[in-house]
Amino acid sequence: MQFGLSESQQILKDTAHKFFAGESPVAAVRKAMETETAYDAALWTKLAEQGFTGIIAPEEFGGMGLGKVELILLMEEAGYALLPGPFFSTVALAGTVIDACGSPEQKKKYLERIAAGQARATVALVESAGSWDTQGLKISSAGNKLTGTKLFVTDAAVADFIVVVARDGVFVADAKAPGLHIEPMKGMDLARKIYSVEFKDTPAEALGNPRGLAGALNVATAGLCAEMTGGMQRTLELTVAYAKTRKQFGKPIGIFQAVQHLCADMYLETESSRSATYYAAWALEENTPDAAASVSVAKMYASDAARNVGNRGIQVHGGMGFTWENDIHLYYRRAKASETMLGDATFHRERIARRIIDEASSGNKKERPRQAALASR
Amino acid sequence: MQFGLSESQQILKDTAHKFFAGESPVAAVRKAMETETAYDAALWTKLAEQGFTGIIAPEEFGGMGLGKVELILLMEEAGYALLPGPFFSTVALAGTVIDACGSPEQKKKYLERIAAGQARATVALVESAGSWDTQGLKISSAGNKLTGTKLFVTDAAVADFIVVVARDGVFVADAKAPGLHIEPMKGMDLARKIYSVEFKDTPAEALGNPRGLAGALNVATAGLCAEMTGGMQRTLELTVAYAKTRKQFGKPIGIFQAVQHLCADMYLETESSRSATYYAAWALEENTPDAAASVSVAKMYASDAARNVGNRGIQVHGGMGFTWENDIHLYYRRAKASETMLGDATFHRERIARRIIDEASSGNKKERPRQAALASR
Amino acid sequence: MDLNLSPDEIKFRDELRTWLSAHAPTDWDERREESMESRFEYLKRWQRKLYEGGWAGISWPKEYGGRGASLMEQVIFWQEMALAQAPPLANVLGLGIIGPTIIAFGTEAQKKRHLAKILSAEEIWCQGFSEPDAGSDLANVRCEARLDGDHYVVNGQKVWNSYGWAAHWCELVVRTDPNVPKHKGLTVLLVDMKTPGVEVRPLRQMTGETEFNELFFHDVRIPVTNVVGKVNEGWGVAMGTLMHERGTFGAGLQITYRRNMERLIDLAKTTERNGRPASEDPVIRQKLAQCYAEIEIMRCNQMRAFSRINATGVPGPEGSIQKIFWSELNQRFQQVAQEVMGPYGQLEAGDDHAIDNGMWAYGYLRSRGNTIEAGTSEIQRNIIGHFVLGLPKSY
Amino acid sequence: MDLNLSPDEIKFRDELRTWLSAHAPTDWDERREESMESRFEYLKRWQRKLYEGGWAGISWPKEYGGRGASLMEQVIFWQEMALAQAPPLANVLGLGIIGPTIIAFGTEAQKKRHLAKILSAEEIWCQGFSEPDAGSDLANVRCEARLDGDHYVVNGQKVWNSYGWAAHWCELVVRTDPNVPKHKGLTVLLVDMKTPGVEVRPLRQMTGETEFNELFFHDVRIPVTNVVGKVNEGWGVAMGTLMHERGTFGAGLQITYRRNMERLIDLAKTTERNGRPASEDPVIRQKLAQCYAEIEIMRCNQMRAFSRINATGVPGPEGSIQKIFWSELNQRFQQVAQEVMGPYGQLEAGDDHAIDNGMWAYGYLRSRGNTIEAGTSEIQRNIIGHFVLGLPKSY
Repeated sequence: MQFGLSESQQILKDTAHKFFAGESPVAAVRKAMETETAYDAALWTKLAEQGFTGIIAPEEFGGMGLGKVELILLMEEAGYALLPGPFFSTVALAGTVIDACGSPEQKKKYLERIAAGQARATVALVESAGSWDTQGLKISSAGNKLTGTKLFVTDAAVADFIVVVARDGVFVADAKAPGLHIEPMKGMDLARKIYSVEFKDTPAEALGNPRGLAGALNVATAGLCAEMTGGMQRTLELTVAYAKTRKQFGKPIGIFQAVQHLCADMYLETESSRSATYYAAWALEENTPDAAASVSVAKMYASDAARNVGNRGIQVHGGMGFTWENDIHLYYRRAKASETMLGDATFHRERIARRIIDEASSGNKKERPRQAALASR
Repeated sequence: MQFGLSESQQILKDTAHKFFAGESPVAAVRKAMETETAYDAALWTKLAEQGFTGIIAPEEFGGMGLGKVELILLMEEAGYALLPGPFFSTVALAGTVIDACGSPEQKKKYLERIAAGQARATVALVESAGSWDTQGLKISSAGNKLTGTKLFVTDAAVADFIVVVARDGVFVADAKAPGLHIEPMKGMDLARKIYSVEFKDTPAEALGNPRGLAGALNVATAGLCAEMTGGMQRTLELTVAYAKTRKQFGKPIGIFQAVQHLCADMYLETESSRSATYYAAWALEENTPDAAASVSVAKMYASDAARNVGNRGIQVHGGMGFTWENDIHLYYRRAKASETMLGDATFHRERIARRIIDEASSGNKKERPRQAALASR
Repeated sequence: MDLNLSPDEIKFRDELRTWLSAHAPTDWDERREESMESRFEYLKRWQRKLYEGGWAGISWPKEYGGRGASLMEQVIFWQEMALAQAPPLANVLGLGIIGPTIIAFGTEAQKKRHLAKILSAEEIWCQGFSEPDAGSDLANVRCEARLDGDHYVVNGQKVWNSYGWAAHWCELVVRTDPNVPKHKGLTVLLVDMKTPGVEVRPLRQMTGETEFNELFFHDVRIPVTNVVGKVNEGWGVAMGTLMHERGTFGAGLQITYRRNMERLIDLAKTTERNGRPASEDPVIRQKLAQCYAEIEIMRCNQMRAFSRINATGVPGPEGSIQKIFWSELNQRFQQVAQEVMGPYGQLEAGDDHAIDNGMWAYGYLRSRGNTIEAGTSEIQRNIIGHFVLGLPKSY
Repeated sequence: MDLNLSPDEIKFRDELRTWLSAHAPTDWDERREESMESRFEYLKRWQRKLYEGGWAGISWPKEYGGRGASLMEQVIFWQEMALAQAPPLANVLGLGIIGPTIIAFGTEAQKKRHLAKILSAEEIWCQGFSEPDAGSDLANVRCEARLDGDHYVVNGQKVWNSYGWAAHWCELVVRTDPNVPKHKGLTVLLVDMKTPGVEVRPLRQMTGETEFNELFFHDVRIPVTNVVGKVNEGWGVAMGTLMHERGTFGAGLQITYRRNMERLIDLAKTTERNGRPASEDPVIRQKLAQCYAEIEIMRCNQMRAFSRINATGVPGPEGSIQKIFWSELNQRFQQVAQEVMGPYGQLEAGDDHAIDNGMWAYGYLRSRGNTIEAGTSEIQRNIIGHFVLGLPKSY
């Protein structure tokens, strides 16, 4: 049993860290976020050259064929760097859904282009009810034509095609398809833009295996948790560095327990979020019985922790943390956007409750607790 | 507008403080709590001599005829002293219900004896469902005879009569009535004992105006909040005194912000609980439209605050706070018992929600907010 | 204890309420898209109207053009202003802080020169107090003033300045003696913002707004006659000033919070959650009720504090619980609002789907400043620990 | 990253599991009403059985009668013990802390004299470490040992001692040099509890139990041969000892928590709340799910920490997050349990209406000690701040 990174995993993480620090420093992030789409084509090319756009796509479709743990390590570093643009939307979200729901031909058509860095994509799911629950969706296809509006669609304006989750299936629509209309929304996350996407009799291709959706969304959610963890890590580091240098009453403020203990709590929450996320990725990879629950545990925790870490980080920074020029608010904004994305803490708690209360067989007290699986394999 | 005590109110509070400190110091409380009933007859006589047993009973029934604010000031000091025995049960609970629900003859029969210190009493309400919601009660009278079991009845073993809240009315049963059987329960609060009370065809007298019950329970709840506030005040004082004298690393521990800020939070919660309780008492006295809501605000807040103040107080005391010999746990135990008594925080939050969400007329946005009443009289 | 208004208080309130209903503009909310300058001109006109009606500087003594209102009347004033949803005052610092400081510490000439123009909003005032290295450590002022003949020459920087871009005058705290302990060598100067060498730079906040400014002083010459109080005794002058901030101005806040709360309840009734209105979701109901209760307790705490100040004459360190309470409550409230609104909560002004034109996203971000501005929560807890509970000084 | 057990680990687990299912008694829970002494004799018999089966001191080197188990095998041991609901070990301090200390620092004679009897539970051990004035300030030990010929004469007091009433031996930290800074003049002695002058007084806790004792030493003569490690270097010996407490012993804890959680869910299904089972109340569901998730995260944090120790060889200061997490989580969990049970939660053992014979009231009160024992939450946050994050020492 080894709950640590393997050597190759550690190398991947370190490589990603250096790559993002070099190719997408925060000055570049700020430049990108001032643009309409936060998309930097040159950066995308480099991401593809690194193989990052194909990190989990199977090798037969031009990807690296790595696992979920590798995906989240990459996402964690992307989160640390506050990577702008459609990487998460394309690779972790659309790519994963296509890989899980597409036929071999569809994967060849769509996934291969993603892996090669030739296409960007996203997933359109949420409707006006604002929910990530796929059960409550209203849009359905009529003869493979979609009509209706999806909201909060990340990076739609730079997507070459859009995966649309509908009542009766999962579809792919070309971004230039007739009747497809994209309008920017003004979300809090300045480095990942969101859009409303309207469909009017828009032709779309049904993916062959829509039942793969739930599993794919779980992978995407684990990826988002990792991105959030990376953001927490950066917020923690910025804050600790500030607490060491900023002086008040003649001393570095980090010497005051009121400040120091805020930092300690940030550390605890960041590490805990990381543990939960790593476990979820491993459980998804191994397809354990608790895989879905572990994703909800991670997202529930990360949703609250990312906000709390941000709150504490801003507080330690004092007035400086409240300025535009300080980077901490950029992470804070993303944390808020990510908090509700793919389901907020309340949503995932209820998902957990269904599993541990409603699905668990009552009265079966002598059953071996499931969490012992770790030690039971 | 004057949200402070009048001179006579301050005198009453000071008198009660001195009286309890002199007549019921913590050594006496510890002695009483080791007895089966925590009732001290000599102390009761002195309480009656002070007029405290008749604090709010009308003068025509031998009471002092004071108001709700005076009642809660007395209860606050009783809470500070951790007064053992049936004072709350008799005066704030049973006395208030009889005053609100009884006919003049019934008040003469029961309330006068309470006011004179000649009888002790209590209220039996909660059934096996464990709820203080009177809507869900199952016991009902059949020809003025009661059958069934009430639980968590405070001080029943020393009560001369028991006020029983049933489905179809409010009744008074003599403690020695046939078929009435009292069994001790082992609650956390060692200074206020609780009991199960079983009725088997027990004759009981119906009170004339059962509709007065809700209002009376509101008064009792405000009294309980005051008692909780007094307990918080004492916990705060014990803790601050300890933080000033206990030394670690060569300094009084109160100099460390981790400790000092725990104390500051205890202060904030104690004062806030006091503000909410005083307001509730005044609102009940003046019968303002928000009186019932203000009681729920106070109890909701006090239920959480009393526990939090206790948690923090024990934490500051470290190992000492975890010992039997330290008084802080006696307050902590009462805080836990009081937390659920007359409805816990969740119960009262839902009561508030009904008022502010369901009863408030929707769409009437230009309506002047109610809380402006303070400034609008 | 009597929470009913006295006959005098009722008279004051009724008179004010009548005046406000006749004169308070109702179109302030609609002007959010206008330029900062145009909005400020509007606010100046509104203050002028208040002044002409006799409602500016209500706490000031009558001899200086005020109304000599009692503390409870001041409380009523801010509550009625909030109830009427009246626009804020353009010269809020001048009226609430600097005017009273000049009245208490200023020379006759200073009173004559400044007070009337503060009341009428003819001259707008700002404060130069915080510095980059003097955040929570208020006495650590470095902006220096060197005596040169009958002038002080000021050099240094101030931050977190409000209204500087619109102000004609600034109440500035400077260091006049660098050789004595921190509190001792400070002096308060009245600075004409048009004096050469004064520079105002907008400071952009995480909300995107430029609510605050940085002030820079390069060899700014201020006549010695502009010293308020005594030289090197500016700490007492400035502290007296800050005490006013803990005063009655906050009385309107709970009314604003209550209005936000009512709006949120309305939104919860129309927001879908699991196929029914969010207002019927027991989890949301618990959170809304908690917010309501906390706003109520904030009101009760405030009223108790005002009564205490009324009895003792001065605001005490207990004021720190007000500061902690309103700031942390607003942060909790804004988070609950976000939970009610789900992904819509993140939408900022200018988005067609944004609820109340992005006011909730703004409110959420802006609330992070609440526990920092006007004394951080940490400083407030230090004050309670040391000055209220008598624990040793922890910093 | 591979959370599957290795073939060796599976072999170890299967062997242990088979042994436990054949030998672990199942009647421990039913013995709650027996006397402390009778219960302890039972635990000694149980440890003897483990010893005979080769399962005592599994982390000890084989040459000293242990099993030489790897760290992960130790983790598996505690998890399997918890899964089997096996009784605790009578000599838990001897096995987990004092034995390893003697192995690391003791003389050959000490090893020969003590180790086997620790394993077999023939001799029970306790620790004398905390003092009334040395709580969080561990180095502030005052209990003194004066050299007198070939004996040390010990005078002083210890508190928060576990098992002292049952112990034959005590690992005692004493001050042998009062003239050097706190950490420097300490020495560790092995003390026979039957030595004249040793007194054990039970210390009653707020739970009503006497889980802990006070130890008093009046002119207690201890041979110098009983010094462990070097004189005046006891701090290092004792710290090495404490590090073991952050080790694998806690691995069973999350399994116990999980069992409590499952029990609480069962109770929620049979407890009425607003006319339906509490388990259907959305508010309760949120709270139960939160507890479940936190227990899961505690498990993941632990596993990551064990893997790190496995890689680096020593437990690091990151162990402080484990301590904070399990202690504060248990307090939150106990409160949620109270909310599920309503007024029934307050009922203590011996009440017919009490759920699980008062285990929940006890658990609630006992949990208050969690954030105090084995290093307060405040101390743990200091450790994280200073040793992990590199912030300046704050105390």
